[in-house]
Amino acid sequence: QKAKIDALLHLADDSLIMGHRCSEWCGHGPILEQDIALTNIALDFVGQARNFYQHAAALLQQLPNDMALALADFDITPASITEDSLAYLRNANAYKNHLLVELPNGDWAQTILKIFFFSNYRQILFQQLLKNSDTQLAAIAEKSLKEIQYHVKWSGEWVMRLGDGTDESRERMLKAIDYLWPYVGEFFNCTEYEKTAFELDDTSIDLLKQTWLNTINHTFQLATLPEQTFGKWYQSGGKLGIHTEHLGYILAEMQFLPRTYPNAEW
Amino acid sequence: QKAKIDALLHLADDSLIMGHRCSEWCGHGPILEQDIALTNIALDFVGQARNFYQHAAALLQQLPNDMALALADFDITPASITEDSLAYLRNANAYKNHLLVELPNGDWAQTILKIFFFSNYRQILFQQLLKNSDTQLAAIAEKSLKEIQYHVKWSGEWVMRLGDGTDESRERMLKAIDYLWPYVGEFFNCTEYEKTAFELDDTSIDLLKQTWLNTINHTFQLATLPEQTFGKWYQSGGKLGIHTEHLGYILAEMQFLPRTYPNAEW
Amino acid sequence: MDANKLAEQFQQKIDADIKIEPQDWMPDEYRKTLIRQISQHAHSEIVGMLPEGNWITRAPSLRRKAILLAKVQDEAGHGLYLYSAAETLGITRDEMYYQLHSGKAKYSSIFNYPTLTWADMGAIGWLVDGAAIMNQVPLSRCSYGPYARAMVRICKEESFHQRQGFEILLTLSKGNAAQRKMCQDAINRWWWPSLMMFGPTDNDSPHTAQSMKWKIKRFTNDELRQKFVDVCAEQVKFLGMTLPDKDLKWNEERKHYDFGPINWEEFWNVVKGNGPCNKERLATRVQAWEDGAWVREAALAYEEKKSARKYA
Amino acid sequence: MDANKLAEQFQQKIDADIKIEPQDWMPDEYRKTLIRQISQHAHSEIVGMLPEGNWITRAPSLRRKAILLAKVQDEAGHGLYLYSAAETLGITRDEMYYQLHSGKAKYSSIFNYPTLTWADMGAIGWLVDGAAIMNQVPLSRCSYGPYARAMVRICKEESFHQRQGFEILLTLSKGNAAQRKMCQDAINRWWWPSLMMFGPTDNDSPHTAQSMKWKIKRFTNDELRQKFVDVCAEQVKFLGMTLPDKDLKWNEERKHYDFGPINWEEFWNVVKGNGPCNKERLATRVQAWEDGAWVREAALAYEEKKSARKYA
Repeated sequence: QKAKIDALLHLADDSLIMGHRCSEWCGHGPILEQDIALTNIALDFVGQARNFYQHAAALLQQLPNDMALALADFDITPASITEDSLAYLRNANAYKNHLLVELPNGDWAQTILKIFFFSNYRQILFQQLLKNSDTQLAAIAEKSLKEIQYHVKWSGEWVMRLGDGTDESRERMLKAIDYLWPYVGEFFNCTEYEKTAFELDDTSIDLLKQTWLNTINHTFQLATLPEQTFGKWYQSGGKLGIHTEHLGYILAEMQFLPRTYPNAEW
Repeated sequence: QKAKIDALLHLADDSLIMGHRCSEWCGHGPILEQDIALTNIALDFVGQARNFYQHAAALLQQLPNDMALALADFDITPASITEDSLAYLRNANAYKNHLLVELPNGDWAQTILKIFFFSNYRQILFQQLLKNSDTQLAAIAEKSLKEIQYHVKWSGEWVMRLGDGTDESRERMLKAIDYLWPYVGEFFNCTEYEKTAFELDDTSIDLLKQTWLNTINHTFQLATLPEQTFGKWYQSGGKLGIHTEHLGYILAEMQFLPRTYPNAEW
Repeated sequence: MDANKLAEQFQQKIDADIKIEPQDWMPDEYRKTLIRQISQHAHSEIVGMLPEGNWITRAPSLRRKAILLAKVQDEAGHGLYLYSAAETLGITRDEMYYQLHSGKAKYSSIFNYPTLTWADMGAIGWLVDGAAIMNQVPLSRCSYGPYARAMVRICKEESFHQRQGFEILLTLSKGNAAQRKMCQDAINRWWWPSLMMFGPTDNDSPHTAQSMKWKIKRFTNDELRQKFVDVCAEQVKFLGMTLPDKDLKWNEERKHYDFGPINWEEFWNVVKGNGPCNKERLATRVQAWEDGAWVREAALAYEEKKSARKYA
Repeated sequence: MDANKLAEQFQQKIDADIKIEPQDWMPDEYRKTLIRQISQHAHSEIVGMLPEGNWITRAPSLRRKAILLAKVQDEAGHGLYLYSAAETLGITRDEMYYQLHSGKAKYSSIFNYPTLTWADMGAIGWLVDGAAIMNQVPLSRCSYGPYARAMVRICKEESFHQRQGFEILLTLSKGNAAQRKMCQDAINRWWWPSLMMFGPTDNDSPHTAQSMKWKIKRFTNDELRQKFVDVCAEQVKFLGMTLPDKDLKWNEERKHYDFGPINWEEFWNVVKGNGPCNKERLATRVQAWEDGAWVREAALAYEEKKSARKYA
C-alpha cells in the first residue's frame, strides 16, 4: 500500500508542479494563440494532479488515521486528507516529483523542451498503466493520455520550429538541451515504489527508456538537432524527496494561503 | 495609543522590507566590497526593524489582549505578541510600509537610488524623532541615525558615480528616477498616525519635504542629473495597508516557515 | 452612387436592424469608431489577464486554481475573437499591438488596479465582469455583424465567470474572520473603479449620441451604471457584506438606488496613465512581446523553409 | 646567489618557523601552490555565500535572519582577505575571478550541494564550518605570513559561526516533530559531503608530502578527517540525533571512532562538475559579474573624471 500511495503522490506532484510552471507563462506568451495553448496544457496538468491526489486521498481515507498521515508525510496534521491537503500541506521533502519539472521556465525553448521531454515520457509510461491492476489508476491514465497526445504533438512541433528555425532559435534549443538533459535520466531511474505500483521490472524499464530515447531522437533529427544518448551520470533525488533549491520557492508561493489558514474552506 | 502602535509598525515594516530587498543582493553584487556594504545596510535595516517591533510589542503587551491583537491587526491569533509575531504573522494589508520600499530591486542604479531616496527621508525624519516625547522611540532614532548617515553617504556617492559615470550608467539612473519618483511623494503624505506619533503638523511636514527635496537636488546637481520637483500626483496607499502586487510575494516567501509552524521556536 | 446616398442606405439598414458586414460600405467614422472600440476591448481582455494571472500560482485550492486558469484562458480567447473582429475592418493584429504598446490605444482602466488578496478574484468576477456584461450584452445586438457575434459568445462565458466570482465571495463570506475581512476589503477596493467602468457621465460623453444612432451603443453610460448599482445593491445582501457608499439607498420615487458621487479626478488620473499599475501592466505586455520576437521569427522561418521544401 | 643556495635558505627559514613574506625569495612551485590554494579558498568563501544566502529571505525569526546575514557578510569578508593574501603573490583579483568563471579554478565541492530546509543553515554551520575550521586552524601557523595572518582572523569568526550553527540544530532538536525531522534530515544530507571536504585519502593525495615540508599543510587529510569524526560523534549526542553511518563506533584500541567507507565516486563526480548545483553556482557568479560590468565601468569612469578635475 505504501508503494501505491507513494506512486500516486509522485504522479500527482509531477503533474501539479508541471502545471505550476506552465501557468507562470499565462499572460506572458510570445503569441496569443500559444499563450492559450500553454495555459490549456497547464490546466490539463492541474486536472491530472487532482485526479491522482483524489485517488490517493480516497485510499488514505480507508486506512487508520495515524498510518494515513504518516504515509502521506504531512508535516502538520491536516483537518482531513483531501486533494487539497495533499497538495498544500506537504513540505518539499515530502514532494516526489522529478527534478526536471521544478526547474525554472527559462525562455520559450527551455519551456517547450521540458514539456516535450516530459510528455513523451508520460505518454509511454501511461500506456503501460492502461493495463495496471489498479483500475482507477488505469482509468486516469487513459483519460490523461488523450491530453498527453496533444502535449506531445504541440511540443514536438515547437521543437522542430525552433531547432530548424533561425540561428538564434537553434542556439537557444541547444542551450536548453544542455541544461535539461542531465535531468532526464531520472525518468528511468525507477524507485521501488514505481516498480511495484506501475508493475515494471528492469527489462520493461529498459524498454521504456529505449522507446523514449528513440522518439526524442526521431524528432530531434527532423529538427536538425544533435542525436542524444544517455550518459552514465544524471541528476536525481526528486522522486525520493531530495529536490533542487527551486521547489521550496514554488511551494512557499503556492501553499501560502492554506498554510496561513489551514482549516479554511475556499 | 493606536497612533503610536500604527506608527511603530509603520517604521518597523519600512525597515524590514528595505532590509529584505537589500538582502536579496547578498552574493550577487557587482563588486565584492559593495556586496559587503549592501549586506551591511540590510543588516542595519533588520536591526532597526527589530528595535521598532520590540518597542511595539512591549507596548502591546501592556494592553488587554483583545485590544492588542486588534491594534496589531493580526490575521491569525499568535501565541504571543513579539517582534517575530509582528513581522511574520501579519498579512500584506496590515503592513504599513511605503510603497517605495517594496518595489523590486531592478538593477544597481534602481537599488541605490531607492536607498538614497529612503535614507535621506529617514535621516530628516529621525532627526525630528530625537525630541519625541516617547523617549524609547527617540533613543531608537538616535541609535539608527548613526547607521543612516552612512547609508546617506554611501548611496549619495553611488548616485554621483552613476549619474556622472558612463553614458550607460547615466541612462540607467535616469530610468531609475523615472521609475521611482512617483513613489517618493508618499513620504510626505502623512497619515494621522504619523502626525500624532511623530508630533508633526502640516508646517513641519512641509519643511521636511522641502529639506528632503533640496538635499536630493543638491546631490543630483553634483551627479549632473536633472533637478526634480514634486508633481501634484504620486502613488500612495502603503501606509494605510494598500500595497502593490509585490508585497504579497515578499511576505509569502518571508513568512513561509512561521506560517507553517506558527508556535514553533527557532 | 454618391456618398450621401450610400450613407443614407447605410443608416437605413441600421435603422432596420440589418447587420453591417465586412464587405459592406460603411462611413469612415463608423469604421474608425469600431476599430477603436473593438481593439480597445481586445486589449482590455489581454491586459486583463495580468491582474488575475497574478493569483494563479497562489490559488488556495486545486479546484479554484483550475477555474482561475480556465477563466484567464477564456480572456485570451476573447482577445482573439475581438482582434479577429477588428481585423475584418482592415487593421492587422500587429498594428493593434503596436498601438497598445506605444500607449496610443487604451484598455479598460480597471486593470490598472492591483490584485492584492485572493478575495480580489471574487470581486473581479462579481463586479468587474458584472459591469462588463452590463456593457456588453447590448453590444451583442450591435450593428456590426462580426462584433455582435463575438459578443454573443463572450457574454455567455462572462456570465459564467461572474457566477464563479460571486461564489468565491460567498465562500469567503461564510468563512473565518480573516476571510470575511478579506471579502469586505476586496469589495471596498473594487466597487468604485467598477462604477467607473461605465465611462464618464452622459454630460461628459459627447460621442454617445452618434454611437447610439449607429447602434454601436444602445444605452447611455449613466443608464447602464444605474442598472449595475441596482443589481449589486441587492446581491451584496446575499454576501452579508456592504458596498462602500454611505449614500447608497433605495429611492422609492425613482425606483432606483441613489448612490454617492464618483471620484472623477481619480478616473481621469488613471486614464492618463497614473493608476497604481499602468506602467507595470504595459511594461509586462511590451516585455512579453519583445521576449517573444525570436520565437515568432523562428516560427516564420520554419514555415518558409517547409513550404520551400514542399515546392522544391 | 645561485638557485640551490636560495632554495636551501628558504627551507631553513621554514624549518625554523620563520614566516615567508611577499618580498622574500620563494620557489616557483611554492608560489604556484599557494596561489592555487589561497584563491581556491577565496573562491570557496564567495561561492559559499550562495547556499546560505538562499535562506536569508526565509529565515524563520528576525534574530536568525540578522545572524545569517552577518554570517554571509563575514564570508564575503573572508573572501576579501584571502584575495588580498593571494594578490601578495603576484596575481590580481580579476585574474582569479577569470579562473573561477572559466572553470579553471576550483572551489570547495561542498557548496555544490543544495540548501533545502532551514535546518541546513544549522548543519552547514556545525558540519561544514566545523570541517573548515579543522582544516584551517593548522593553516594559521602556515609558513606564508599573509595567509597565516588571514587565517587567524578567519578561524576566529568561523568558530563563532560554528557555534551558531550548532545552536540552530539544538533549537530544532528541542522543537516539534517536524523540526526534529528537519534537523536529522539535514545532518543526513550534510554528513558525508563534510567528510569529503578533507580531500582524498592520503594514498590518493600525492602533493601532501611536499606541502607538509613547506608547512602549507600540517596534517594529512586522513588525520584531520579522523579528528573531525571523533569530535562530531560526541557532539551529535547533545542533539539527540544520529550520524548517518551504521559503521560508526568507538574503537577502544585506536582511541578513535571507526567510520564507514566514503563514496569517492560521488566525490570525484562532484569535483568534475556533476554535483547537484555546480552549474547553477557558477552561472550565478558569472551572471553577477557580467551584470556588474557597467557598474564597475561607471565607477572607474567617475574616478577618472574626478582626478582629471582635481589636476586640471
